[in-house]
Amino acid sequence: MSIEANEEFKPKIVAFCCNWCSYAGADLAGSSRLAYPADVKIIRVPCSCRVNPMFILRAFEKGADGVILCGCHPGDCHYSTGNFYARRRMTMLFSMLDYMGVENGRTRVEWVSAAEGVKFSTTMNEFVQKIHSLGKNVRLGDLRCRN
Amino acid sequence: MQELIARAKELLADGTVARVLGWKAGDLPYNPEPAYFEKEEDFKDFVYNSFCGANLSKFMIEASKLEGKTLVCLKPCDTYSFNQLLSEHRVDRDKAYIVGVGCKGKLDIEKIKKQGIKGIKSISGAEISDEADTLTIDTIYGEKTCAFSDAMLERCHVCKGKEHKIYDEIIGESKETKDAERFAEVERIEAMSPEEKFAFFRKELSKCIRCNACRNVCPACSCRKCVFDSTKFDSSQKANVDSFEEKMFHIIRAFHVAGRCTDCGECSRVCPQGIPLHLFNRKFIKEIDELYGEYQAGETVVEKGPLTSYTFDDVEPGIVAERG
Amino acid sequence: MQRIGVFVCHCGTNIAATVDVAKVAEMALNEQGVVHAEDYQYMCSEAGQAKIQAAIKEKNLTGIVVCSCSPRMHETTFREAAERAGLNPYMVEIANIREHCSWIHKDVEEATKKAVILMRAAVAKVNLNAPLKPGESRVTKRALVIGGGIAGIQTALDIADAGYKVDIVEKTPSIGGRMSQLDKTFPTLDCSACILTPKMVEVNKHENVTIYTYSEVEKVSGFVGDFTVDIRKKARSVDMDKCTGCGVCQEKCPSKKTLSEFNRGLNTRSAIYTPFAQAIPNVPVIDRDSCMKFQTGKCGVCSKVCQAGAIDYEQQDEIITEKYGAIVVATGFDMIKLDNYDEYAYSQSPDVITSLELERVMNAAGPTKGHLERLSDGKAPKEMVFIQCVGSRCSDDRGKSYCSKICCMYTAKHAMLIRDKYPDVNVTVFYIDVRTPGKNFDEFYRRAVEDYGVNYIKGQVGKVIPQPDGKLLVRGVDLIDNKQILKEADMVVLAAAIEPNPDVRKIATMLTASIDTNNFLTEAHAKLRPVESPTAGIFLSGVCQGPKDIPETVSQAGAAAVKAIGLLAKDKLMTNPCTAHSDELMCNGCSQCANVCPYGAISYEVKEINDHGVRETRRVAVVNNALCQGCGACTVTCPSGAMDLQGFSNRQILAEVDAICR
Amino acid sequence: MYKIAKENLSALFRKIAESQELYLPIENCGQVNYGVWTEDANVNIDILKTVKSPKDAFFPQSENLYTCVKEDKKISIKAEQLKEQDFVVFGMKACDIQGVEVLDKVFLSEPVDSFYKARREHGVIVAMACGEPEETCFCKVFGIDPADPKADVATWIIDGELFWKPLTDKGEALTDAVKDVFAEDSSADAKVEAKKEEINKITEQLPYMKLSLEGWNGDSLDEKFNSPVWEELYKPCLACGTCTFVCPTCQCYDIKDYDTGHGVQRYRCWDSCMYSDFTMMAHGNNRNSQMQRYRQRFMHKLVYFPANNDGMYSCVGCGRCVEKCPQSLNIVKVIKAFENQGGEKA
Repeated sequence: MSIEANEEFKPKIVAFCCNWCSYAGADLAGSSRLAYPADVKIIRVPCSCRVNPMFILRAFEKGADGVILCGCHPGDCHYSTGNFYARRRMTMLFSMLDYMGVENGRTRVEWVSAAEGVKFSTTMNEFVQKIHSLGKNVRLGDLRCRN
Repeated sequence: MQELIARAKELLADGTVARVLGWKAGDLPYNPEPAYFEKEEDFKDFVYNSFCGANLSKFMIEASKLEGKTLVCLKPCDTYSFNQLLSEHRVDRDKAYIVGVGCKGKLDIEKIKKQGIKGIKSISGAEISDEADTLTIDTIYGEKTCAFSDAMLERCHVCKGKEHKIYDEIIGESKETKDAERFAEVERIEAMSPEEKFAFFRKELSKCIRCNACRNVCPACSCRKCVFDSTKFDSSQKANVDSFEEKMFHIIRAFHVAGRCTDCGECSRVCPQGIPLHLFNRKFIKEIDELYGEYQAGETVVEKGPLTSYTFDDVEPGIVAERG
Repeated sequence: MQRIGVFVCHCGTNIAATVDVAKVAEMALNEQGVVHAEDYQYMCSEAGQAKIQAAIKEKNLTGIVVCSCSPRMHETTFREAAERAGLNPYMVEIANIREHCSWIHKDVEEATKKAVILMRAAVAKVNLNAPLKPGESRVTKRALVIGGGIAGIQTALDIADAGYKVDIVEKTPSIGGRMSQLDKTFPTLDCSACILTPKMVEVNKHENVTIYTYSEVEKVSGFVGDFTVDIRKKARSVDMDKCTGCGVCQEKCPSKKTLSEFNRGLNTRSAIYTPFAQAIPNVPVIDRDSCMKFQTGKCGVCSKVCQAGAIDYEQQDEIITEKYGAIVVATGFDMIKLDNYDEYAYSQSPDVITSLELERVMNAAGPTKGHLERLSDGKAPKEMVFIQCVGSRCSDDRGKSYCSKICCMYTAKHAMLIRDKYPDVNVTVFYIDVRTPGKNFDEFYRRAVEDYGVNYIKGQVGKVIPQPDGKLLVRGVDLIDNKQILKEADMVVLAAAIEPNPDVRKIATMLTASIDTNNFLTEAHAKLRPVESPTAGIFLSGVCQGPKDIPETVSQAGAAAVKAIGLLAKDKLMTNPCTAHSDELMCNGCSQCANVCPYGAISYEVKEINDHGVRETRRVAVVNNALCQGCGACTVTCPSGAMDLQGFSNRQILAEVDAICR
Repeated sequence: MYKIAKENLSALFRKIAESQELYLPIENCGQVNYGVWTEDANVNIDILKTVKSPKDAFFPQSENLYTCVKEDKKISIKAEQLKEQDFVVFGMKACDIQGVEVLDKVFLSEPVDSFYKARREHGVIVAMACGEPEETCFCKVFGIDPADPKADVATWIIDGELFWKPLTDKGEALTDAVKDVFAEDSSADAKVEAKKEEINKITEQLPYMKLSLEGWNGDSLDEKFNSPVWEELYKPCLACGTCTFVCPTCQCYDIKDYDTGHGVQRYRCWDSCMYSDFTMMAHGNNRNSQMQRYRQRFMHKLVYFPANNDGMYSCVGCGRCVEKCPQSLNIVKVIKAFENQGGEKA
């Protein structure tokens, strides 16, 4: 991990995790003691399809440097189809952010099952690293509230 | 136009319709307004010319609640919006008598004025019966001319075709006015570097005054109460001290109409600050076409749109980063 | 304005060693609405819960936040504690400062900072919580068991014995499953058929059990206590009521070229067939793909020879719709395909076979009538080599990462049986480890080595090379003697990995039950709830949950039955109150929410709405709370935000976002 | 009177901007609005009407009022600074200047709006006569002379030169500070008079300039309010805020709080009487149909405001709403609708 490289920058990262797979995957990462940076803060949602693009934009508005959405693997959604909708919605949202010139690496979707503690941890490590490489969210910072 | 008026009067007289939704001449040569006509004598002001750009389909939401049928004049592109509204149960087909009116392209007075033409007294060449390619404009500073196509609304340059997608009868000839690629502008932006893209949108959106005209005119934005007007998201319908709200408003608006927007172009037509708002919606249309298969909202009445359906093998959101 | 209490758990040192719990409690007092904060050793203990209850009463708390382990662990515990103190259980929020914080961070300062932020997010959320009341739903007193192997049979019997109706749906023409294909069973060497057949008969005769063979689950809707299932009963082309099971049709059938599924393709069967002699029901099916009557229209022999007139070429698939309170998945396993292991020459030589194929070879009803012989030339083998872990415990993506668990034991069984029956046959087993953790298992393995002289070599086989003379050259290593081994063998038996039945993915999707990367169904808790799926009302029996042998399968089948019985014994269930709700003042009636609802929980009504004095008759969405499972798909589809999710409302989630980004 | 060649105007702007902020029409993405001058700004002083009126200079679309800062459970209030530096608004037309006078009536009467007052005190208005008024203009109806704007400084553009005439002390002071860049012209007065004449001739030909306001005063309040004409007029209205936001006299604002996470920012922003939540209260809205909201806007401009302000209309005839309304509705159509109705009655 190259986190020591930039001690000044403590990114704010919001992770939306579905209750059934990814939140449990995060729990498994925890009980397996698979470390990932403390910059990641998890919000539990029932399903990835509960995540409204407004939540993600709101996180950026309030100063987040990265937002990641985790849900069950396609086909494994606890509610059958939730993540399919989430997948299309997020594809659309991310493409719009990219189109507007906001770095697309600041948003990510990853499917993490309840059994994938390792994947959860690696994903978070990777994502934090990515955000470090992108640095502070200057561009979206321009979109941010003044305080 | 006379045929249209005659037919409208006939349908009013025989009780088929209770009112007619069309356009009323304004007091300048270029400012007709949408209007209802209920009595024969009202028709003295009825007008249908190349300045009648407004898409009347959204008015049918309210008109559907009125007693009796409303005759509504829809241009070919407006019929897509009507179909979409039908799909969403926002209008009542039984309350509409749709007259598909001919269209040969609609004019944007701003584009005429941009050419330095001011003090306009009259404009000829804008009648629906006119065949001329040139508008002749009489101004207090003398007579000016302007090519019809140079004064056309942006949407007419990417015209979806002269076919009405839903109608009870058609009156008048239509002409396809397409002379540009629909996605050319979107592609131009896509080809920019992230810095250029950001600069482009920031500059354009910095003009936004949050008048909400784009939203209020949009047939897809048919919410009774917009999420930006409600307290549910702590979002504001008015200008905020920070600039993010404007961007959020436009991104979310585009997202909410994604898969439902027919690309009628009303948003760009009405923006008082000339923001090319269609570039947001058209980006989504392009993405939907490319990622989920060609889709034209409002082509027919459908139950599910691209964002309320899925396939198992849909691309992952990571595609956005991968294709760079 | 809420009055919130914050309770920070030490979890012994699990949390307290890395998080300054006192600091978290102290910081909590600065948060909006917080009037009480304390930390304690074990919040989930009786004493801890008593502290929470005391604070609720003394400080008139309207909401509480417990900073502790995952809500998946103790949310219910704390909700119930709160309820006993008179607080609505949905006024409780958990900040997960163990799994998501103390266990993954080492630096105390950093972990404490994060714990404080997680606490703030929970407080921000609970500030917007509203008391919720669960609804009630009825329980249909009938269970469905998917799969008619030993797991399904045992589960069905146990449920039926408890007095509830059970239906078994089996895809193949007979129940019995994999166990019916086995010859002998370890570690007692009983004949598999001898112990299975009585169970098959028992379940078939049981008055509470209905068996649908040659049938598949087509559609599942509903939820715990009230599932509605469509079962496709495939056309058997034989009338089950008329058929006497005489077997003449099978004898006379001219089309006998289809590979027998039951004998693993080692021999053929007729187009009209029962998979094996003891099949239940003992009614054949016509395999329409290989039947000449169906393929060419010419034949009809079976119909002519059938005395009972049971053949019915016109029979159609039938859809049976039934309601169930509980569903048990017992879909079992299959061997993996060996395409990725061509070095073992499975596709090249008929004398390289899998263990399950060996079971059929050894079985008196099998393709060789129980004689051990080479399938290429029918000669008796002299040298046999068994290769273990083919596709199991695999570190790359060629095979499976897991241990298939049963192979060590059945290979010992095979080796022992061969040495017993054919003492002149030399048996060599290549293994990575021999794993024998089971009652009488190690003794069994030691007998194979010590009493029967089976040659166990620790090491792997690199290649099996068919020789021109028909022999197989086995190239392996002996890790203990650290030498290369070249061995000529007459037969090679591969202990191929087992994997969940490929159909399980489709079934899991229908049931909305979660599945792991290996396609095993996920249990609700690896230790504490091993036979329940996280999806309420779905239970797991047998290998669909993970590799296991027969005794384990049977005990798990019983456990799943008990859980199902526990559910069926209830008359009513409390429903999750975290359901969607549409604000009719804002609803457009556009139907987009109904388009994405997986439960058909949203319908529309035309009704008069009074919006602050403006009356209008409009079409609005109405959510059926019994059907809604609270996924929230509708809330994002709704452009106006009229649709919101109780317990996870837009404002609550935004408050969490704000608190984290603050 | 001073003058400066048009091509040298950037020297004048640079000079003004040396010591203060300078607002003037700047083109951005094809639209001209007032903005702060910078060296690379794309200044367009030939524009007749900016999209938004220059009222932002005195009454910005949104501004902070104060900020509450929350630390633990302690709350402190940080007041927003009032405008303390001088600034110049260059190129305002006569109608927009009258617009500011309308705002003065609202914000400078008791209780005085201190934010607005500070800006008015520090702002110097450099007016510019309208070179080529357009068919949408009707300032004369409200007694405004587009050829002779009254502000701190008045300017005219004549044949490629800008003529500069200070009219007030503030104007003199600004002139003193920048006069290095000017030349003198003894025939200036004559040229300006000729220009005014020319402008007036154009104005004569404009269709809206002779609009009659007869009957639009406080006396006919009830009659106007209850007229069935509104029912017809409002129908195409989209309820957007375009007319109000481009209008130089609309002065309604909303006060809102923004949660910063560390407290609250209280700000105000322009509101529009066209919006459904305008004057929304707990019980609902006292104008709950668009007809009522539509009527309110014009009744306010043409009836209520003059009734309370010695006959001063709060429309200045700039014609922006005529140009910008998405559905081609506007105040002229309203005035004419009542004119016709009056005619019918007579």
